[in-house]
Amino acid sequence: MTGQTMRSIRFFGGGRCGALLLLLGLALCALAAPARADALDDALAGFTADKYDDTEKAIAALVAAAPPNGAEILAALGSGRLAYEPESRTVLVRHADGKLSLARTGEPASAEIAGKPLKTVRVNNRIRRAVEAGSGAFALRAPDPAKRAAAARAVFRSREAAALPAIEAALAAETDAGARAALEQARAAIIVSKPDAPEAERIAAVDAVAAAGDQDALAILNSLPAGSPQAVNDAAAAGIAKIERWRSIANLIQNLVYGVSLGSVLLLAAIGLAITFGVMGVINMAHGEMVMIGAYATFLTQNLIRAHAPALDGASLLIAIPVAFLVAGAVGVAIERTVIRFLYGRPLETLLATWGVSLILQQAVRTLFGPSNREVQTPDWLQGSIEILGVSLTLNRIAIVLFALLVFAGLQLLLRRTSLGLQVRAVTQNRRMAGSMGIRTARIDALTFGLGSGVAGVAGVALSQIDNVSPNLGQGYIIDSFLVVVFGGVGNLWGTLVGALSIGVANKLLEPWAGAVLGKIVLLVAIILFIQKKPRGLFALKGRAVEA
Amino acid sequence: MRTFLGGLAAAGAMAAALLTGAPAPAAAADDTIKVGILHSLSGTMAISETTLKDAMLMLIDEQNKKGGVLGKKLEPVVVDPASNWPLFAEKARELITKDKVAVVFGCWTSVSRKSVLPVFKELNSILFYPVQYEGEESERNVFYTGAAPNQQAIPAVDYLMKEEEVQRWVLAGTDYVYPRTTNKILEAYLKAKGVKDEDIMINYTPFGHSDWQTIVSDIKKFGSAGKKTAVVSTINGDANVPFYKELGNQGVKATDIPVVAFSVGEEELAGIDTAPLVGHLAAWNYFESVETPENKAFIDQWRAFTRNPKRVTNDPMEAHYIGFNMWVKAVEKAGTTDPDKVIDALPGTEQANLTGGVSKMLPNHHITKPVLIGEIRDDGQFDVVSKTDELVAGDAWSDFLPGSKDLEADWVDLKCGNYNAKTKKCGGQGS
Amino acid sequence: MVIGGRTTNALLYLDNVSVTFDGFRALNGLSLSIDHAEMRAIIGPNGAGKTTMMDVITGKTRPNSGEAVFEASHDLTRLDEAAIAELGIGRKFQTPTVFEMHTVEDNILLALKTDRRPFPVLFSRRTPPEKERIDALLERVRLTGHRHRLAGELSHGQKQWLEIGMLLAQEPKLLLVDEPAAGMTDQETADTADLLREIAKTRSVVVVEHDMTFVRDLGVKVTCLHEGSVLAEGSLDAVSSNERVIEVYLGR
Amino acid sequence: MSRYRFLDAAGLIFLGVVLAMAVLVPASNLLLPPDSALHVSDYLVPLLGKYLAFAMLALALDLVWGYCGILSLGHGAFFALGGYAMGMYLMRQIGPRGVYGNPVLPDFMVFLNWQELPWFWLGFDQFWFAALMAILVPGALAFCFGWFAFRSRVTGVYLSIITQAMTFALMLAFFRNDMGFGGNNGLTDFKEILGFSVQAPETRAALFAATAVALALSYLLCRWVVTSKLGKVVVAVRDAESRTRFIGYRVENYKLLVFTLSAMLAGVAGALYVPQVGIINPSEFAPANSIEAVIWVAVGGRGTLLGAALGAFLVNAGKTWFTGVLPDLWLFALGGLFVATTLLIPKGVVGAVTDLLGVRRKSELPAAQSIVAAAKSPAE
Repeated sequence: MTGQTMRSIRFFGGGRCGALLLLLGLALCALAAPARADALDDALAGFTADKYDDTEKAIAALVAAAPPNGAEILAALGSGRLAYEPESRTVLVRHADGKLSLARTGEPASAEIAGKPLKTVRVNNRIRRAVEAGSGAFALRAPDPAKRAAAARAVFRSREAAALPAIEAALAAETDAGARAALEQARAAIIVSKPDAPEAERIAAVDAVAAAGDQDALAILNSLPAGSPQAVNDAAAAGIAKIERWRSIANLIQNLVYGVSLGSVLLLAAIGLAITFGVMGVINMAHGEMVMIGAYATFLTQNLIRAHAPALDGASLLIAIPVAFLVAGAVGVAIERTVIRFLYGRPLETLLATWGVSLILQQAVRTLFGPSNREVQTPDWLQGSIEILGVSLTLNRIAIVLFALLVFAGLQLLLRRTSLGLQVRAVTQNRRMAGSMGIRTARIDALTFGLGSGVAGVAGVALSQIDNVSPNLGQGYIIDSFLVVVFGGVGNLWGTLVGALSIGVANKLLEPWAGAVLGKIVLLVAIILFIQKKPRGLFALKGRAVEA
Repeated sequence: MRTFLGGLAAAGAMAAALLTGAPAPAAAADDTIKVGILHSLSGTMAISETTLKDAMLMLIDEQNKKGGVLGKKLEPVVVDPASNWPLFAEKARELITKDKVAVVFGCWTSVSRKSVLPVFKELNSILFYPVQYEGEESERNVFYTGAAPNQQAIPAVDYLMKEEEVQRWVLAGTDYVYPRTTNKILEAYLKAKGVKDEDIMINYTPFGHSDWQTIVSDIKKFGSAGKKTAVVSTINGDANVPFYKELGNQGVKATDIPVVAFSVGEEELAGIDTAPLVGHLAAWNYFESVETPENKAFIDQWRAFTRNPKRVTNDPMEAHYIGFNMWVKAVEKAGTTDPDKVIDALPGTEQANLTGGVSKMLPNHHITKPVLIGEIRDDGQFDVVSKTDELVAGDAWSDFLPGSKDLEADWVDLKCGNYNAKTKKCGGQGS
Repeated sequence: MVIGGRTTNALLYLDNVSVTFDGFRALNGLSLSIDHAEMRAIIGPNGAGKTTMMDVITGKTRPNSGEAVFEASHDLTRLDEAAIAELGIGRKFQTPTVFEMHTVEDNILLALKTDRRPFPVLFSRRTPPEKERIDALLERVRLTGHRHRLAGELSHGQKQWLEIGMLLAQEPKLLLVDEPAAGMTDQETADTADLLREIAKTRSVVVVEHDMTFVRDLGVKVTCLHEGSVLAEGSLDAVSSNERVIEVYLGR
Repeated sequence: MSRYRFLDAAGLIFLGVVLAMAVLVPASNLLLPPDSALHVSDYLVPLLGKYLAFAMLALALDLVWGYCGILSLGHGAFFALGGYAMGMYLMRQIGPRGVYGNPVLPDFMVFLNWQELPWFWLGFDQFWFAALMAILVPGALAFCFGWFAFRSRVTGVYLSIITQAMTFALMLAFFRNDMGFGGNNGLTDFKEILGFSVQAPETRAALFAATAVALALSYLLCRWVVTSKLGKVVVAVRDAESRTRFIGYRVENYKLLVFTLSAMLAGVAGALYVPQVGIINPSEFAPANSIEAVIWVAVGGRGTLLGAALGAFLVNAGKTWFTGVLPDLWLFALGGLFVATTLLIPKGVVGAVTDLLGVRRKSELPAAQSIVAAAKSPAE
């Protein structure tokens, strides 16, 4: 289970909805009581009133009535699948497959009812919170210990005193060690803030809360009720100091992680340029547009798959990788053959021509796909985040870091270990010599440019996950890409890697201190100064060859 | 020596071509009324503005089917100011002096409006500005059909206070004038409501900001202090997609920390997978999902016109719809397209909006609008969760800013855009 | 001046100079001394360090260790190219490098020994003595007839001569000449040797050359470099009969 | 071959055309009735004025790129700084006529609740001071930047990229509202310059004439520089930098001088641009703007001052034309123009025309070269 889902299961909704929570608290206390049939009818009737207040009360009543399919009804409500037939006021659960069942009994709905016009029970955030709180009530009794632990953690964060009896009851019955620990922390969180608890018990509870060590624990200890005994306050202060020491380390780690993640985005964006510009010497201002083409290829692939092979939907992003490579690569080869090959040895003119190409490509995409953003979906396996020691890592960022490194490694292998790579290096180092040795230099030029463009396209697949897929996508990355390549040292892939990561980390370390804008400015100035110090970048080629 | 003669000759030819002007059929000018459309079709703002150009073309087309205005057909003149602010001024001048348009519908960003303002004043023409903006302005030649801050931001905050019981606020915006003003107004408003300094966090990011990791995690931290927290987002355009993607990925759910946005509409959501964003809010004066016969007709017309059954509508489009129809009525009332007469005829003009009310042009050149709060649905549309009972009158000068609380705009009686109610003089704060 | 424990009155004095590029030792404890009005030929296989040595003398490359002293008082390792040029060291590159977009005349004009600071240059006008100098130099490098042509239009040999003319225009005390005979016809080669011999009457000249005929024509003391240090030094006959020289260079 | 003479025939024609424009355009605008065929409309005057300011920027850029080989992708920054200096003066001239009516503070400061004018705004109520700053600030920035960059021998693409980083950093900085330059909205809503309304046709005409004269003077200045001995050194630096160094020229000082001079010219161009377009804001610092300026020079012909000015005029006229006539497709036209220029006429319009005339002349007069040479000698 991811940290994110744990967070989202809110018990008692932050403790701010007084009346409702009291109701829920009572409902929890009355868990043992048998469900009465008329109570359930009353609860369901509340859903048909089409008012948020009534819906909210109905949720509380439903929890109190605790029917066997209560969790299912709440889940349906939360995801907008709970409907009712206005005339007979029958409440129905619409299942994911479109089938209807009666909320009252869980039996399939008759065709007669299903045929009538149905209204969906409307939901807003307040209702959603109530649904989550209600689900929490069911979850404390759930058969899955992880769910029970999650529910307990939600109580920990809400520290709603009304839940104490329910927690203690659950503790008495709990057998699973993990869930038990969570329940005990939840109990401690309540006791800490409970003015009438014995002092010794409160101090022990403070220690238990401090042991949790996260942001929520800090919030609990920071908001002790006024007039708590001195000893409790002292213990809390010690706990806060301890947590904050750890938080400052965790923050640093978090920023480093963010930096690596930003760095890998920069690496992806720049690595294609490291080939077209770094290796071939083409100042390719249309590089960003190759990234954009890759992103649009992803969009198209996803749509095609959704329309024609829905079974592959989850893998559409993976399928998009080769597609984006080929599409962007093909565009790259076309550009090389029609424009760039006439301009070798005139690097500054390639700048102008490729700038023109980039304008044309942008406008072409705008004409084809329209100027607005296109939606590229994030597959389920890339959603959410995991939390390790208070440092949260989002899955898609982790995926991008790994993907960037993979692309880098692949490219290194290609250039170092294959005959194509050898030919590429031969041509870029000494075109005439390579030509006289029988290498078809024109073909290699086209392939190399295609390779760089293709890699840029692959970067587009990744960037479609975190940024706009719009005709302007590439523009946002072109300056950063050039800076990365130049900072790392032209012609050196390792330089690009180190350059991208160090710029990313530096940016993220500066950001909390200077703010996003000033941080970026400071970084740009630092890079400018660095280039003065080492005019050929981090990993400069040395010796006579450079002068040629 | 004679080498450069050819070049100069070419320049001369080019200049001559320019002087003779675009192929504007001078003869046609008599039997049509020209309507200028000044929206960026390229550059960074094309993403938002192109739709408005299409909307205007549709509205003009419809009007022509109804017989045009004053017995003449309307002729749209489209130019591309290319998201380049000085170019906006240049193109405005071109529309007014060269194409002789009777009215211009255009601009999106505040800076583009500020850039064209002197041109409209100098050449005495009319601009309809359809986007929600920061207020603090009322000009004789401009009609503001988008929301002023009191028609969007304040009702949204009220809703969050009441419905979501929010006590702690993150005001996150792009660093430009609209978010700065809106946040200033909101800060004053929240403090007036008893919110403490430490419960307000203000954050500005540059345009097109794409790496939101740090800020979203800061918001999470700020929101875990035990009080219900909400984010009021005035983040602009392009930066929203990565912002929402990061929110979704870091698991900030609407039930934990709701985000209410003033610049995110159906068009922006079209580029995002909205499933993780369900429940986040937006405040507008129009949502596509509003069920009224007028809106249904409008949507059908739009989809037919664009030949795209999935094309969405949005708030600024409705603003143009209202503004255009008001202009048509005012021209018919004045019996001429003469700017002075139309400017005088516009205040008081009423036009049914698409959400079931009747908007009215006020003497301060703003209009009355309903305020709607919508929650994002998983299909990229909004569920309207709140709607003001009555239409809210647009306020050019905010009551919550020290510099402008004494100012009033009234172009009917006072003939002044910045009348000082204290000094009883036209001309701002005075000295 | 006392260097390395002994007094020298040589024009150029290199002592134990080492240069390393990425672990590759281009110069390895090189020591060399050139006297006033001496002509010296430097030979050696590719990679022996000939060009790097010139780079050190002209300030393009900073040695990792060792000394380079000019006129017994100027530490060349602390000066930049322009300062060294102003001291009176001129350099001709391996491939002729002239200002191709300028006329032959302007190439010489730019090289004339004058104030090199930007503002004086901006306001300078050509004086009659300068014109005479240019005329004389053009005559000497046999380019008078081409004075208004662009340098880029000249033949290879003419460019080599123009470059030598530019060197002379600087009025240097020491000329470093890198393969002046490369790509020349036999006649041109012989003429070049004559020219250099004549120059060496008043100035010191260091010639790096592969062409043994040319070196023989010059008839001067020869230094053979190998792997960044001096392998042998003496008359051409003495050096070319040195076994190690034969082994590493001539023999192959 | 005419490059070495201070003023050749083409240069004289150019000056003649520019100065004639300086007189005729305002005269035609002010004196002729609007329905006259020769009337230059109120719309065209500031538009042409803008082209002329861009032509000045192109001249400045050609000086560093065409003659010194420094491809600056950040010249827009100098242009914008000059523009801001002028914009600040114009803001101060608004006085109490702003919407808030504050006699000292510009509107955007009132609205940000600033209580007093920041120190760097002091003095900008004086025209002479603003004019001086429009030259000195870009010059100082170029000097500092160049001093570091040229001494460290940052060259070629590396230099281009860091100039781009420079203008990008400045753009981000000026976007910040806290900087005190009006943030994204920049400076606008100008009222008066030297006591004359900026909207009045007479002021417009005068500004146009001033820009034309400034362009002519810049041309003369650039021409004087490139035909001086320093100009020859600079070309030598462009073509063979280390050769120049080895004959004793401190290359970095030459580059610094030319770069700073060029930045100052760009600043003046920016200062003339702002009152004519009526707004200055941070997007002028956008790297794309600087790249576009490079493209004007390339289209017109690099290393020919005339070509740079002509290119700026042509490309911008084309842009004005296309954005009006082909609003949806104009980027294709513009992009295609850049590609075609680099592929088909690598020397730009002026270079192509020169070649064309050269070829024709050769076929007509086989001995042309010697005639040209003979004609040239006495002049020198």
